[in-house]
Amino acid sequence: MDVMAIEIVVPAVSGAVQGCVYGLLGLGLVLLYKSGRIFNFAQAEMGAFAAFMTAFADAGSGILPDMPVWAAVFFGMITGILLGLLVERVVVRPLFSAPKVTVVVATAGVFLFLYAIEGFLSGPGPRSATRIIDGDLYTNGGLRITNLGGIIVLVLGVLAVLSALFFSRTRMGTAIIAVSQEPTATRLVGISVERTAAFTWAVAGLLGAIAGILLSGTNGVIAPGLLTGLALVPAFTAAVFGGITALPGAFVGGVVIGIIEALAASNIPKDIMPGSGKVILFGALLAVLLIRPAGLLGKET
Amino acid sequence: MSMLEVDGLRTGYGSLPVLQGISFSVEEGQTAVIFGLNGAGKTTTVNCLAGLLPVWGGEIRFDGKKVSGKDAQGIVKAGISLSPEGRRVWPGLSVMKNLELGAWSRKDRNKIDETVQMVFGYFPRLDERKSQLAGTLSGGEQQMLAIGRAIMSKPRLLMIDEASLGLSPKLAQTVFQVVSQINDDGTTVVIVEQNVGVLPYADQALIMEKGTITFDGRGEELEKSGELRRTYLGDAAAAEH
Amino acid sequence: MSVLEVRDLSIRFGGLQALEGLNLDVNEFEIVGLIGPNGAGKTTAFNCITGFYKPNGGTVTYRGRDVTKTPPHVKAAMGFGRTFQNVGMVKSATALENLRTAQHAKAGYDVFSGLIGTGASVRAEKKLTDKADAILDLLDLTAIRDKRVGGQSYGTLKLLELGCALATDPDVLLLDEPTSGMGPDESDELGERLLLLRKEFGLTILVIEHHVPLVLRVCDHVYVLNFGRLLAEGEPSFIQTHPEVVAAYLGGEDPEALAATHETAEDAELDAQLEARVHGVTATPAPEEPVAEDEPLDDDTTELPVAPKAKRAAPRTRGKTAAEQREAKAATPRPRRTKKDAT
Amino acid sequence: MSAEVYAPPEEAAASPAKPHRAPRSYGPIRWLPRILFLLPFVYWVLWRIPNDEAGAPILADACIYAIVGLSLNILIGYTGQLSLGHNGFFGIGAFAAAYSLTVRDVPFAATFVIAGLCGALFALFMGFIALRITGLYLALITLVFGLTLEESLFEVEWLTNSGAGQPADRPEWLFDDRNFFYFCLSFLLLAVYIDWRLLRSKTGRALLALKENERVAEAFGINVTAFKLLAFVLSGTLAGVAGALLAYRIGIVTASGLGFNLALTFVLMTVVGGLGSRLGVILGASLFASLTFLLDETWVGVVQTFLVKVLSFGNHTAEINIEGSIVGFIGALGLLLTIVLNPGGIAQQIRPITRWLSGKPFSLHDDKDTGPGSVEGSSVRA
Repeated sequence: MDVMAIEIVVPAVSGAVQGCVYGLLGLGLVLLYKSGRIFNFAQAEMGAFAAFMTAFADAGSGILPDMPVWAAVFFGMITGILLGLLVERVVVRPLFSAPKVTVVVATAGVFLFLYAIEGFLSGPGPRSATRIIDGDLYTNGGLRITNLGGIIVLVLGVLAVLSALFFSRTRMGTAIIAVSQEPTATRLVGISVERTAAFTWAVAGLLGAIAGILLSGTNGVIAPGLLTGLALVPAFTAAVFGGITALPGAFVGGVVIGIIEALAASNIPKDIMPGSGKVILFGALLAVLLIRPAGLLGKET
Repeated sequence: MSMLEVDGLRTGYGSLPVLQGISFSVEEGQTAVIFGLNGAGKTTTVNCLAGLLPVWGGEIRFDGKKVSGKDAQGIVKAGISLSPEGRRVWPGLSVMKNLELGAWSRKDRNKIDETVQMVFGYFPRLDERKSQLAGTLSGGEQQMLAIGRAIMSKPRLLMIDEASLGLSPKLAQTVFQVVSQINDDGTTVVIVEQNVGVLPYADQALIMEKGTITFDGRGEELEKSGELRRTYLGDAAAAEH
Repeated sequence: MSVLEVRDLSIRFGGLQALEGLNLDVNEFEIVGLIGPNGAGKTTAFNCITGFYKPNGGTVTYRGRDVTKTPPHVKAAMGFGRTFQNVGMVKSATALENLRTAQHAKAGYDVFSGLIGTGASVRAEKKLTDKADAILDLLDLTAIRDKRVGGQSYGTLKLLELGCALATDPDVLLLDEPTSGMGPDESDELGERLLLLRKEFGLTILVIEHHVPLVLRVCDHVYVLNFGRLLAEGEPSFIQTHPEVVAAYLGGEDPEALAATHETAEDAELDAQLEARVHGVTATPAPEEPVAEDEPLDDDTTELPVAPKAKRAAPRTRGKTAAEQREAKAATPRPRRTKKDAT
Repeated sequence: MSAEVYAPPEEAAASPAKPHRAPRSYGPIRWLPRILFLLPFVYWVLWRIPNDEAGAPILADACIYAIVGLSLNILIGYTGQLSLGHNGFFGIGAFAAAYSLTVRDVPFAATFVIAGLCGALFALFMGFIALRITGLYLALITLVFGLTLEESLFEVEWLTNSGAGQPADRPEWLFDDRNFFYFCLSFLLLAVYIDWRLLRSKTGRALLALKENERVAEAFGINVTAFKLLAFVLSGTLAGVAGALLAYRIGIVTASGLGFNLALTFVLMTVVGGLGSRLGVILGASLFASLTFLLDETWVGVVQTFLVKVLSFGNHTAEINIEGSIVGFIGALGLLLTIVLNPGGIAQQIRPITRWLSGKPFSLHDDKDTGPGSVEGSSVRA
């Protein structure tokens, strides 16, 4: 491979795979925004919590038995769902009539809470995360796609399509959109606003868990706050980029953001502009919000 | 026994009382109209009947059974439906989805389709626009959709809040006529209105002022009373006399 | 002299022509009424005149100056005082604080001397409080001086809002439905107040009002809007008998038929009975409906006019006029009711 | 809570024109029990703790945090603009002060001006963005702004002494931690004065009006754009100055510790203290600054035993990390409890006492005049 390809193609491909994780986290963010106009700042940390549980179950620490990998992953996903339900019941529901900004501060509180709990459970340093699968799918010179990377792309694609279908085809999906648009009218036709919200948060918890387990897997290690630091902002940017209410938009936005970030980080030297990936993300987010607030695929303004 | 009996109903927002023990009843098959100026407590009354506001005191009976204390879901199941003030259709959903969600409390798919056809019978305009997003409809069409959605749960008592708000007089008349038709087809109707044009369709008329009912009588009685028209409806023509 | 001159004002929202070619003149010391059915474009006209909307065409001239594109806060400082349809005040603040806030433009000190706390700024603050107290006194609202505005009844709020508009030291006062939420007696009282205020403060007033008797009594000139167009204008007595105006208000009813409804002695008797009934029930007045705390103050929601499209879309009224139908209904009671009467 | 914003105790005490609810007056004597009540606190905070070697730096931290809290309160509590990027303004102030002092040899006093100006400049930039982007999106963009600064500007070599951290040495007369605390306290008093003047002048009223309804504010003749920007500038200046104080407090400025968690801690202490309430915010900030100090060994021991015995999750290293997480845990718990159950924060809890201190009779019940909506109408929910 020539130099050009190594400088462009290699980071672009790895960026795209990384972007799929952003998209996966972004899916949960879009879901919660679409259903309740909520930005969930704890989304990444909810995933991280599930990833911790997976790692604990995998290694068999504390009261948890040593489980096989698939069981550990399943256990992590269940934790994610329960966590979503808990957050909805304890934090979001009491704030139903509060301004959305208050709810956002509360989700930031949930982040800090989970961060502290993870600190209690794991100690300050990083610990190894569960890798679902090892080995490479494709290697060619500097270019390398792992099996895990392949799974991430596949899972994101399937979930993006499934969730889009859920909103356009099912009664529950329609009801969730209805709640977000006119809660009063939704109550009046006999839909339980509480039940739809609980359902949404359960799904968001599951999506977060899947993203957390996969991302910590590619990362190899997991530590409190690590996932939030790594992926929350890119995931938000991806969600906004794709149009905050468009589910496939999170997919496209995630991949685009992943590639941009990887290219910037690998091509702009650190001594010229440190944190160039973050700066470009900030610029991109600002530009999208100022120029086209509905995002690339979004319809609403 | 009346179909709807409201007995000493008290309610309000937060800790501020609005309704101070109002009582009235509506007979089965009739059309009752609640008039009153802005802030008189009309919307509060129907919102409370629909289970959106808590009952502080008094009782609401529907078909002789107590329904006060039920939430909105329970009220819909009991057979009372409200088309709320400001229409509140779901702007991002199609007309068809709006109607289908209106039938959330019912399960039988075929019967729901039948009701959809019935709504389209009342409002042919909605049939033409059934795949359009509700937010792109005109004000009148949204009002039709809101009423249509309220019928979708097959209520025995239909309440409509501000049926004519923001509509042209002609369009308001059309809406009133369809409501009268719905009434003729066997549904009891309660309308909250500020428009005099609804009077010809009213069997019973109520006037509210400051959280109390100040008039309860037949529609014709109210119509003949020029004094009431002048005071409450700001009727320019009647003011001369 | 013409204080406010509106020429050929037009504005569109998406596909809706909310105002079309509106012409309007308000002369010095006049009270001018703006009436029309819901959705006629009255509040939209207000928003264009006070600078909240940028009109697509036409001009607004204030004392010879073109102010079409002047932003609202500058207009407020120039002497435009206004109220909103759904009460425009800082609801979490007390009545006194609202009245002080409203004097912002005429506070008499700049931001930095306020922050430093110079003697001049402290003295200026004292003056603001005195003026606020004077206004509270004038409107008989001293009792709620230190109470949160949000918990007050709608009628009180509308009155206090008028006070806030006065506190901005206006030259022209634009009032959007000042009597909504008030009973008939309070409305009459407000009419007297408006006449008094005009005299005392030398105000020119433009008022949107639904309570037609008030308009007829206090206004010098009335403009009638319908579907974003001027339907009629003139003196109240002229407007009152204008057939098109009556038709616009009463849904196409024949004014003659209306006038004929209570000519007989029987009706007069019925009136008396009804009135007795009304007074019997109203003996114990109840609090008025409060304004929901979180209710948006956006006053355009109800004012967005119906698209012309909607008019076409609606199925036409069946052949009869409403009055005919009414007669028919009275003559032959509806079938179901007969059934029930029999049982 | 909001009632405090509008009728602060100072005003209530000073204004005689309230005949309808004036308490029975005992003349100047009624102040005596109040002063006696306050004296121990004053003695404790101004003399006892500063003379303790470990106590003085924590009190200095409390002052610094309190200034940031007041700065955030101007934006969130008065103007209704949610900023999750205050670590950015704070950090830029810290770096600006350290850089100008150490590299550029700027006089000590002038570094505070530079820090304030830098904070104001960055805040102004954010303010222009806030004119176009509002609500949730503003919260998001400020958050990203803070994170971006942490990873980019705070890593720039010339500013950060090649990543080793920019030193910031106090002048000799401030070497003593006690003196430095009094130094910080004077800045806090200045900030309190500005905040007090703000609310008592037309500026504060303009901010509160535009927070609740921009159209009403405009109808009152308030230039919404200008006052929104002013709020950002004011807030940025205070945060920048507080950053400079922190630089001198620690002696060296590094990017670590100026990140996401700090931004959230700032918001958290302000909300827990009670948005819109000056005293509440100061108490909330002080609480967070001294949390590690307050939670001594026994506390940690109890929690540790509980976690080890009952949960023993992830205890494979037999070393559960309590100290590192306890502040975050209590802070997060406090925030969640405040938002969900007690939106008025600390300020609301101590209201009976503050009311009494302001000269009114003692009563556990809230002032009736604040109306039924005083909680619902509070700044957190408004």
